[in-house]
Amino acid sequence: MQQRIKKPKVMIDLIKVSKMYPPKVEALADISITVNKGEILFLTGMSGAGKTSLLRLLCRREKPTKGFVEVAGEDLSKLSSRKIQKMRQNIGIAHQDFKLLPNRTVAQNIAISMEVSYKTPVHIRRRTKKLLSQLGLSNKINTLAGELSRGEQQRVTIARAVANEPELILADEPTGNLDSETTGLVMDLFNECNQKGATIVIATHDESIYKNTSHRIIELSQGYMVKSDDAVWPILSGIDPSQEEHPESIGH
Amino acid sequence: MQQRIKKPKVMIDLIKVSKMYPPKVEALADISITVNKGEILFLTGMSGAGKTSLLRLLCRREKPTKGFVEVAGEDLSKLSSRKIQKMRQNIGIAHQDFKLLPNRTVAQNIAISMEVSYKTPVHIRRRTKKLLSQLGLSNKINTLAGELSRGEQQRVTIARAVANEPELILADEPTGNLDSETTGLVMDLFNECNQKGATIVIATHDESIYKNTSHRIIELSQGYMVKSDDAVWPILSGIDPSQEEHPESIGH
Amino acid sequence: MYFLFTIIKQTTRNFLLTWSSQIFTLLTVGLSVLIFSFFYLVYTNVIDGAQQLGDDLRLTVYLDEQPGKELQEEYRYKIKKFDRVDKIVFVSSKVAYDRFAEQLGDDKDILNDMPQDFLPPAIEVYPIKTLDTLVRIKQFSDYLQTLPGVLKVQYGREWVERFYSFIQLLRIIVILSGSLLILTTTFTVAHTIRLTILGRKKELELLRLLGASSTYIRLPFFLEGALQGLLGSASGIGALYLLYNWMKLRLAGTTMVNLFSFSFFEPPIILAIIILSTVLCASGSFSSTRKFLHI
Amino acid sequence: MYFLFTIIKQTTRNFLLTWSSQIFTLLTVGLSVLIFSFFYLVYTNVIDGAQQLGDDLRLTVYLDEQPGKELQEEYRYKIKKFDRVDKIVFVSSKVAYDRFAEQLGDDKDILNDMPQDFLPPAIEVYPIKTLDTLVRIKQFSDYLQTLPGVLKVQYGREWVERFYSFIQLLRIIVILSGSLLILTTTFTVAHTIRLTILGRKKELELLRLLGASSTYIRLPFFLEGALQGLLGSASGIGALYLLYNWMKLRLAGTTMVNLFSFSFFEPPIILAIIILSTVLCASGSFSSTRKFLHI
Ligand SMILES: Nc1ncnc2c1ncn2[C@@H]1O[C@H](COP(=O)(O)OP(=O)(O)OP(=O)(O)O)[C@@H](O)[C@H]1O
Ligand SMILES: Nc1ncnc2c1ncn2[C@@H]1O[C@H](COP(=O)(O)OP(=O)(O)OP(=O)(O)O)[C@@H](O)[C@H]1O
Ligand SMILES: [Mg+2]
Ligand SMILES: [Mg+2]
Repeated sequence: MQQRIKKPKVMIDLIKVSKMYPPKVEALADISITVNKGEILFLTGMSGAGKTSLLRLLCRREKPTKGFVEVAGEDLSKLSSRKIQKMRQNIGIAHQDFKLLPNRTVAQNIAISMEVSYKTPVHIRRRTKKLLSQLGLSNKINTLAGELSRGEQQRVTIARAVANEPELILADEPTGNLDSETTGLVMDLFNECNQKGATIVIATHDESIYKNTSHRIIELSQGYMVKSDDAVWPILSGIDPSQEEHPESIGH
Repeated sequence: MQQRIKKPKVMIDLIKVSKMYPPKVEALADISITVNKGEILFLTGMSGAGKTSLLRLLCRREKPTKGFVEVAGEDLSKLSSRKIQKMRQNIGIAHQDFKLLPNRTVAQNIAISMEVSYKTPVHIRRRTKKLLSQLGLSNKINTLAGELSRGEQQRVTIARAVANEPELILADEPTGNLDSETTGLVMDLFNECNQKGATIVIATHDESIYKNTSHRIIELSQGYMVKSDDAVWPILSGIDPSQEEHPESIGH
Repeated sequence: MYFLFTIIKQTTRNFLLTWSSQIFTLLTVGLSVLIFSFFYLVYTNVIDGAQQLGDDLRLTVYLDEQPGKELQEEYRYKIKKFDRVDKIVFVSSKVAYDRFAEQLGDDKDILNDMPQDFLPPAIEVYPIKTLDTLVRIKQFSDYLQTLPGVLKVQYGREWVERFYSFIQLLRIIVILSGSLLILTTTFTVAHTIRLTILGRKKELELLRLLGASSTYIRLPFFLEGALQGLLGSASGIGALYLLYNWMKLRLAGTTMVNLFSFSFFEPPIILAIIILSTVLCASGSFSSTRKFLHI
Repeated sequence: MYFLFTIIKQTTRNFLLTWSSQIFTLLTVGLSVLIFSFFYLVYTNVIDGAQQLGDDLRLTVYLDEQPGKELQEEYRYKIKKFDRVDKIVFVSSKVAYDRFAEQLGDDKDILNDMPQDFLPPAIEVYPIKTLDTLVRIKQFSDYLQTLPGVLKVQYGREWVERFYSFIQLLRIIVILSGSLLILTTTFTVAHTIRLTILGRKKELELLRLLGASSTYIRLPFFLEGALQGLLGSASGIGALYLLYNWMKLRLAGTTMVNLFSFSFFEPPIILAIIILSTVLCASGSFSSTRKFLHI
């Protein structure tokens, strides 16, 4: 685990991270996770387990109470405001509460994530069209986001998250409002991004999307990691997410 | 199906209802559904199929473009504004986008649905506590709704919907952000309400919650009803939702 | 029925939840009332003050001979018939002579040779200084000219015209400022209330969907608006009163206080301003919620 | 780099999306500038006007004997040394006699027996009517008294005092209104901008999470604020200009126009007002976004 080897390989490194929200809500306790570049990681756990809180730490929406959060080899607590901006342009986030702008069209909502890094209008248009057709929303391109059904909004959120071709994608409950068919479209899109090199962390409670995959699954419970196969994952083996791993189904 | 018999038995009666949104989005087309008092009805269908639109018609958030919507024997398009208020106090809605007030506490958010019908503070407090403990949120009673996790917010929405002991409960994707264990709590609550006489319509894509029930399932696709067992349901048999019905799983 | 209880609880909660907005609205109302009533005060006092400038304003009516007691009464009667006057002074030749002598000062010896009645007797008419009178001063002069035994009527014509114009100008300015201010005030307060309510759009929509009655939704806003109007206007007037006293204190040593009589509003006017603001704010707040009632 | 393009697009989109709020803000800025500049105009013109009321104001210096050419020059020099004056007129005994005769009108025959120089010669000093001079008028009178050969210095003391006080009063009122207005205007505009930005909180937070740079987020607001300040103040001044012309037109027939010289702002002042508003709005808008930068 020398710096030289680690730097290009590890995307996310959480070291003994804890997060307390103001009065005394312990959202995360003593979490250590390493995610390699090109990996897909599923984060599961009951409602309130701390999945969203963990993702928030990764994009520095919150700072950890204890421990270190490193993304792409940089300690987030030490980054300047300018560097954080640059970093966020390289992270695509599908928020659990969508954060769409209801009075902008679908196209504008997706474009916004590319505009912040000053992409050309032509590129933006092409990419938007492609994503929408992949997610089955081609006919909604000029509809206001506020007039979409919830499931359509969720897909727009996902499209916005991946639009800028980020190196890291954080998807928070990306299929909560989607039927199984549409869920398939979304997972295909994620897999495509992953093939192109993106690291993906998906927080979800939807068993169907991780049941039959070979990807790693980490389960949180009340802020603690209860199931992880961290040790099994060969940190130095690089971009090869073909580990065999059978998730246990979560309690019924 | 004479008026005299129908009135006490039928809760919802949709007669050839269509709904077009402004430019020319056909959300619902020619839907006819009858739901008896005390029934639980599952509404399924792909994202954008028109589930939410149908629920919106039932609480008169929208008016149908064509057809009639009758709830508890009253044609909604003919009700006075005062009567609609009364009617809405008797309908509990768990909105798909929650509609919580983020800067009020959980208790206040739940209380609001009882306050509009001027319930006593003592009653409100007791009911709020009971619901929260049933949904596993007792420790969040005085937390601001905006500081909850999405799944917790969803449960608060459900608590608010059933708090006023409504005769009709409309739950729109009530378990989209919940793990299977918490989903169990929610379904138990719905069943309890149903036992006390409430009619419940649940729009969902979560197979697990209707897979093993005996309740009726209606599937929508692009605004049309594609699967319904309306005819099978004995309209005159009253409050006895013990029909045997095996839902087909929706396309994968 | 927990109707009243719930409404009051709702109002209090709104106030507490949005206190920063509330304070801004309060400040807006307060400042607006302050500015407006300040102007109103200026209107009443400056025009008074300007009119005191014209105290010298008089018409001198030169007569051909000294009028007797009876004739004086007749003149008085005729003058008063034309217009209300402040004061009528009969100046005999003797008095005119004395005044002239005094004006000459040390040189008055030169008058020794003159007959004491070489100056004509006169009536000095001091008209009441309302704007109307000022407009009619020329007509007044013409009228006086027609009285029997009048040699000549003299007044500082140019000065009177200029003075009259100035007061007229002041009046136009004050009225114009007043209307502009009312416009701005109403607009600002309406806009502020509108924005504040817009910020609570979500809550209003939710209440509507929960089946809250119009009363339940709107009464708290009405009460809130009324309270804001009441507190805002009261503090505005309070601030004006402090300002007024501070100014009076500062001017205490100068001659101004002696020359002009400043006065604050009478209680009925204060009451009227406060009630008007309260009603305006309450109804503004009330009607702003209208558009949320159709969901 | 599509930097500029994106920023301009963003600004235009904001303007289009929130046009109703924008128009309200524009109106607020416009009305505020209108009110403020109206006041400023009143300040410059009314005080001018009031001073023209005092045109009669002069000090009459009675001399013991008719001064020769040289002595006149010396008087002139000494008077000017004390203070700037508008005009100095030497009135010989002869002229004084003629004036008196004219004043007596038909009765002037009675003067026939008098020597033509029975009235003393005098100097009439018309001081420049700045406020400073008015304060110093008593000192001026005292000074004139000390000049050689002066019998007596006369002026309408009570009137001058009253007049001075009135102008002083006007000045205090105008300054006070001005400060109140500036306060209210700044507050209103700041408040409006704050509320407008608060209404777009969600968008700003999102941009922050998407990694938008501070420039990307704030520049559109800055431009928007500047545009609002520019358009608002320009339309405010435009409205004032219309008002000014309308008033002038309305007063065209009356004597007022001849007596007082109304004037609109000079171009530099207009420019200053517009630039100041633009800078204020731009920086207000800019700094309102600050709190959204730390997410
Ligand atoms: N206010 C609106 N204006 C215009 N179109 C709308 C509006 N609301 C919904 N639609 C459209 O109507 C169709 C049905 O929407 P609806 O919300 O009923 O779907 P849904 O079945 O609830 O989907 P989901 O599972 O994604 O919530 C969709 O195509 C949607 O884009
Ligand atoms: N801003 C906040 N302030 C205070 N407490 C918070 C805040 N955000 C989250 N929490 C609390 O922290 C805990 C973890 O929340 P988090 O959102 O991470 O859960 P989650 O795993 O995403 O749950 P869900 O599946 O319901 O989204 C919860 O108990 C929640 O109430
Ligand atoms: Mg979450
Ligand atoms: Mg829906």
